[in-house]
Amino acid sequence: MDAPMDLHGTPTQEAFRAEARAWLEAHAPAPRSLPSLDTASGFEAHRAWEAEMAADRWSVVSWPEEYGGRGVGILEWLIFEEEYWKLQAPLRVSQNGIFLLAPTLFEFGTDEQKSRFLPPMAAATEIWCQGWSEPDAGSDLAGIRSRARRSETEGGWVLTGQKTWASRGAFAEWCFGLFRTDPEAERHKGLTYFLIDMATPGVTVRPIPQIDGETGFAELFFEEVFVPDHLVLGEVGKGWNVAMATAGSERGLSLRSPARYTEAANRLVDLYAERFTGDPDRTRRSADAVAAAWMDAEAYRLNTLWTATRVLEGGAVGPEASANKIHWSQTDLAIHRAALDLLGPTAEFHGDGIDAPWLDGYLFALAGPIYAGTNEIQRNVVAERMLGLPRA
Amino acid sequence: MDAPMDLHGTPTQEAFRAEARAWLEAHAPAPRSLPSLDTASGFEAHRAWEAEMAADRWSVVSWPEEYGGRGVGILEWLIFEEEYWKLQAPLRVSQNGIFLLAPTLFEFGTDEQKSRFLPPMAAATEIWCQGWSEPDAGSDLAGIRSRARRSETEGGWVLTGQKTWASRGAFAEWCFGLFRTDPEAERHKGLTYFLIDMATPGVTVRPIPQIDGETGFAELFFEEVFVPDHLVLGEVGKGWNVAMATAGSERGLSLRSPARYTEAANRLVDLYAERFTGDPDRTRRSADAVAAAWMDAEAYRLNTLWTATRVLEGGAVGPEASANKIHWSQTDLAIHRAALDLLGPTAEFHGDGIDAPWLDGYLFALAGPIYAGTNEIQRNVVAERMLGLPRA
Amino acid sequence: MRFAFTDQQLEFRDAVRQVLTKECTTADVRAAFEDPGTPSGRWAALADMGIIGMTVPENLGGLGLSLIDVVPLVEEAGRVALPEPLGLTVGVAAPLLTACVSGDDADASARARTWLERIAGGDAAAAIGTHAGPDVPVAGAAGANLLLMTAIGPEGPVVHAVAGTDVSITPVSTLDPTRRLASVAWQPGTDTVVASAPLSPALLERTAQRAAVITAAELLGLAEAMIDMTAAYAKERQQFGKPIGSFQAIKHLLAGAQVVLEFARPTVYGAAWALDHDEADAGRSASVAKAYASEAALEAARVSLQVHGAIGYTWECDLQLFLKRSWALAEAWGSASDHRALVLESLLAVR
Amino acid sequence: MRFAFTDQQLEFRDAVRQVLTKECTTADVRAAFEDPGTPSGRWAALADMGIIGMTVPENLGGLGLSLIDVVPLVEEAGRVALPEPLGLTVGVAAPLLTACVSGDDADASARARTWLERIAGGDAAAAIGTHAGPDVPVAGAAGANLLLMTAIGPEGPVVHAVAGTDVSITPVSTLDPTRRLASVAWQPGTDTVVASAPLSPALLERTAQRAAVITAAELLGLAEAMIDMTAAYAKERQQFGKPIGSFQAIKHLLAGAQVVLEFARPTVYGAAWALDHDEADAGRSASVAKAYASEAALEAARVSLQVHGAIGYTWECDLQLFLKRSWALAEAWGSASDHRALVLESLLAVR
Repeated sequence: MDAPMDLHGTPTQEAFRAEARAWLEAHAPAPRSLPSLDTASGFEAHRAWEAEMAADRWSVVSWPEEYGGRGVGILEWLIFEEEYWKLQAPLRVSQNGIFLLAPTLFEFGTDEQKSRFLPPMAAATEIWCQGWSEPDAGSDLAGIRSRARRSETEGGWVLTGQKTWASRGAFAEWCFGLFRTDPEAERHKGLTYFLIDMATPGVTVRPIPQIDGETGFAELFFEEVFVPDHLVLGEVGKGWNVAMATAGSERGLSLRSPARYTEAANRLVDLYAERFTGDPDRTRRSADAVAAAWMDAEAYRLNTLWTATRVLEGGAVGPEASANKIHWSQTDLAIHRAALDLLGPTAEFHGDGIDAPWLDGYLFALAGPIYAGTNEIQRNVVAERMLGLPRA
Repeated sequence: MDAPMDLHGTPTQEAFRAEARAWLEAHAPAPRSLPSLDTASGFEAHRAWEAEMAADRWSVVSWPEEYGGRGVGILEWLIFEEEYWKLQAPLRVSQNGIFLLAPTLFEFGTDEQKSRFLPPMAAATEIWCQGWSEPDAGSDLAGIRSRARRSETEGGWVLTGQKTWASRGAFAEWCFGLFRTDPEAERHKGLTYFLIDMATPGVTVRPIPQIDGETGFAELFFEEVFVPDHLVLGEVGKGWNVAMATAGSERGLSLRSPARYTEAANRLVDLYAERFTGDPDRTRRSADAVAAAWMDAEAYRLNTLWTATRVLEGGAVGPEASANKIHWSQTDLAIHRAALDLLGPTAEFHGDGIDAPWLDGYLFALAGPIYAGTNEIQRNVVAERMLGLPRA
Repeated sequence: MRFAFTDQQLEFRDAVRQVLTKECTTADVRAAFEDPGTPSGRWAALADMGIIGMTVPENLGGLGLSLIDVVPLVEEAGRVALPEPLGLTVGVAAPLLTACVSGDDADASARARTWLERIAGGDAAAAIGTHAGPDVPVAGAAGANLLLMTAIGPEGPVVHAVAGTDVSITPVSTLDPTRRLASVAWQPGTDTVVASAPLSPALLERTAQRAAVITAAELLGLAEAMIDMTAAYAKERQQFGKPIGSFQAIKHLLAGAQVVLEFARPTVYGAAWALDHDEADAGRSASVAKAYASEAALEAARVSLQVHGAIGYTWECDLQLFLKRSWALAEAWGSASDHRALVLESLLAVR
Repeated sequence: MRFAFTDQQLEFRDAVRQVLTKECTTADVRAAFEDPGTPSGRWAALADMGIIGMTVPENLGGLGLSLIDVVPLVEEAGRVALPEPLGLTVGVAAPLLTACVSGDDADASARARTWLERIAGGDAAAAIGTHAGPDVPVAGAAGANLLLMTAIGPEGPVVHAVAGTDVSITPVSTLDPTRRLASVAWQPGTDTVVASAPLSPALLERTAQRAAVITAAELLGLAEAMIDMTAAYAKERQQFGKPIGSFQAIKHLLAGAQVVLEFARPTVYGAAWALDHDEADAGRSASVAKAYASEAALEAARVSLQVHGAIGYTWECDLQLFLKRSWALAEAWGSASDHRALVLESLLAVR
């Protein structure tokens, strides 16, 4: 690779940025103007926003045009995200589909599966939730007990079991998840990756009220739920590999775009500047924490560019995805903790007040070291797979 | 216990404080005026200082008068330490003897052993080193392999093996240590606590140069070293319990007196004040860390008083000794890290320069989370014995 | 020198623990979360024990006790996340009113006495707004029937004791609804003055210090409760075929939180004693206590949520009750960094 | 947009690694620790490869390369704890002299050329004292044959290139003797001026930024070396019947250090690129890089010592060579907190 290092966008990239910015400035809802996507009305409001994006092909820019994208690369996706977050545009209600399932579909899906599922996912007419965790399989994901029994006569599988912590599970149309198709096989083996229509008889959803009272996630109960063969993703019995291949190669890069933290970090500096005018002595105490949090976001941005370049040039993302997860979750916490420190007595304000979004953001950030594999598990991965330390 | 809380010294205690202060002011060497106790000449200079203290019965104030003390209680010992450290008087070259071995001797020693060993220990004419760790028994102390073979004919034991990390082992006259007297017994069992004259034939000492080039500790080699029966401390085969009983009840309290950290924390605030005058903007950045470190020392002081009162009223020190170890070692690091941050480019100065003692202190502080049981081991103890979490 | 509670203080604490364990279960706290106005027998039960009036002078129907007597009871209140303003009423409002009694103005003095008698009778739950500017919300204002407020007179701040019925409040939404934060609109009148001559700034400062120490004590209890419930969960929850509490990462998270808590505790007791005895460094001790206790509770909260995992993030899990109170109280009456700044300022002042 | 090294840059790095692995073993570094003046073939070997002159303009015998080309090589120097001032000579001194060449004063320009030719010939090892006041010791001064110093003239700072033989030095004892810190006494004369008109403060600031990035790169290498040697030790050292690296506490210590290092690395590369291209935020990027790399090295040092245990505290253990260099460089050219303050200042300036 002989092109020299260049952190500027090419003219084409900058033209793309300008086009995205113009469209977003014309269309994006004002910051925090939509109700929370963890409420029924907010879910639909967010769906409508994403449909609007999709109509002009801005919902999944890096996908091929045939599926609703613009066929641009990962760097352009990062540029789009920068413009998106600069405007504090809404959280993506279809994030589980477009960021987690879609890369897997692209890698393992049949042409029929891609044609069937990607366009409505891009258009937000079908929203997906994730069916990984179970009450007894959290950090120990390989401990999955939900099972799928073969039905040759019907040409498919009959699913039974329980999934939990399905974000937006209370409202989603489809679910992707792992079920045990070979009850004899041990742990990681004998699992299969299914795509499940939530309207299938036998699926019951129990919303779980979150710590803030909203129903951000749900328990899903499966009682003799029939799933036809064509809704198996990848090979039967290889579900673990299907799920993990994508986790390793793409998830670390696409789950949390750096622009999100860059935006929050810049708002933190704004907050500092604003408070400093009122009370320089008190604010000055937070200076180090504010700078450190901003730098964490900046390092995440640079590291993502670094990784993206490597991926574009044929490299793979391995256990660095775990380092990534640890870093962005800590960054998010550092940003919000610093903000609450700046707010002081108004930090506890909740609801619609001007200071309230920082507390909401803190609550969300606190979940970061837990979901998508706890940071304890990620540290094990870093130690074992990056540094070669022995398993226990 | 119906006496109300009272953090002031009684008139008797304050009189004791005044007497101690007066003596120390008249006699104590100026701060850092003695060469390092990890050098041969420094060792002897420190010995001379302690002999001077002993001559006026100030070396071990809490011991009974018959052994060279003043028979005062633990609170008075804390008062003495406060006055001692306020003057930045020298580190105690006999610390392993007076703080680690002596409590064990008081609890398990025969009258003969006490009469034989305590007075010269108090007078610093006999200085002790510790023989716990072995090359393969560090954190896993119960993995001790050095052994003692019974010799009925001679009426004693024949010791063979290797000990390491014996602080001041290069210069000490005596050594206390654990040896395996029952090779069949497992791990914690079958160990015996010996008192060993370093002049006994078969003892070889190899000084270990420390990171700073000084010979702070030594490896001890034992080849068929004869130790008579009257130099066994406690019961044969009960060495682990003898060693640990004291570790649990006293060590947490007496190994590191709070006054030492209070003094360092106050010097840190002095350094801050001095630098602030020169460069308020730069210094202000360290304010939070300086305050936090000072508070850590203050909390340690209060917690020690709290524990001392409990012990005086018949209570015991259990696994809190481990919490204590974690806290003081972190406190020491926090103080010195904050100081080096204040110094900036002169932090690396070594030797006799005015800023150099902070770097020396930092080096010493870095060892804190390692010696006397690593902080990882101590956290296991806190989790298992204070919070009841299951062993792995 | 003796740094320990008396047997009497410990018996009192144990009695309060017994009552609160019965009267303030997590289901009760949850009910208060759903509706902070839910009536309960808790306040009356504590009043019956003499707790509410414990710091009121004996001649006004109280027990004439001190902050150091209150602190262990407030710790118990924290352990059960008691929704009522026990600490602020007993540890802050009553002592402030007691100081007002000795003023020169007989009317003001009489008013202070009357309020103290009502507190002793268990009839007044206080909110402290003495340090709040006109637009700053006051914690507990929405439920209080006694609000202590200051108005700036020509000679300085004058303290008023205002009945809950005489103020107009605008509630502020907070994460923990039992905080009952509200902006308070009120009209200073001659009939609410409890200290007609302006109180010395030192006394108001002392009030803030008492509030800091009381809040610190509550944070100790909250931290202990979170660590306890998390250790219990870690013993029970199985992953990879064993309790998660047997993993070293989980052990070390909890051990770290426990160590901070252990060292926070004596700083709070020491500060209460120092305030009771007007020690020269009492204000600094109060700041050390609040800073340490805030850090202890924030660390316990962080670790507890992390060890619970997703479960801890649900409304169903009792942990949320303690988390939310901890996050609020960690910032109330000065955050950890506010108080560290005060500590350093005070250390430099004597140099 | 492309954020990666070129194949050529990587090949150069690999070649340097190969040479340094052979020419700069820990035994060699140890020898330099014992006597920092110990002659070695390392500098000559690097000069033979063209490394020493790589940033000297091509018409003066160099390769005309940029900071981004130097950074990966300085990282390699950090990995082996190279005692010589490779980074400061190649990444800081040569670019500063190159800037002087284009000045109006032909004599000064000629002097700068001469020094650049000497650097290209491998004949000059530089120390940078441009930011040191008269009493502030300069790193590397004791071994340098070229010292870049500033004297304040009537119009501002003027840069002098002084031969090692023309200064009088007073060594300062530091923990890492290869730092060769010394106070420098010298006489500014017309024959040492390399920029007769005062250099713009911006160029001196840029020099400090280059030094910060070069030092950051060295810290990356040091951190990586410490983590690697500690992971190797943790695999081998047995306690409780298994390698200590299988304990979660040890894993998580090392994983934490590794994560900081991973994220420090691109900040250093990004800053080097920004300086090369005179980006508007280049100074801020340099500060981000130095702050991050300092933290990464300090954390790697702390964790490495903790995992090694007592062994790491001995003179015999090679870890000490890396610890001491890390502690020194973490503070050199601005500590982490110095640079965080600069970052915030720069962020606020554009608001």
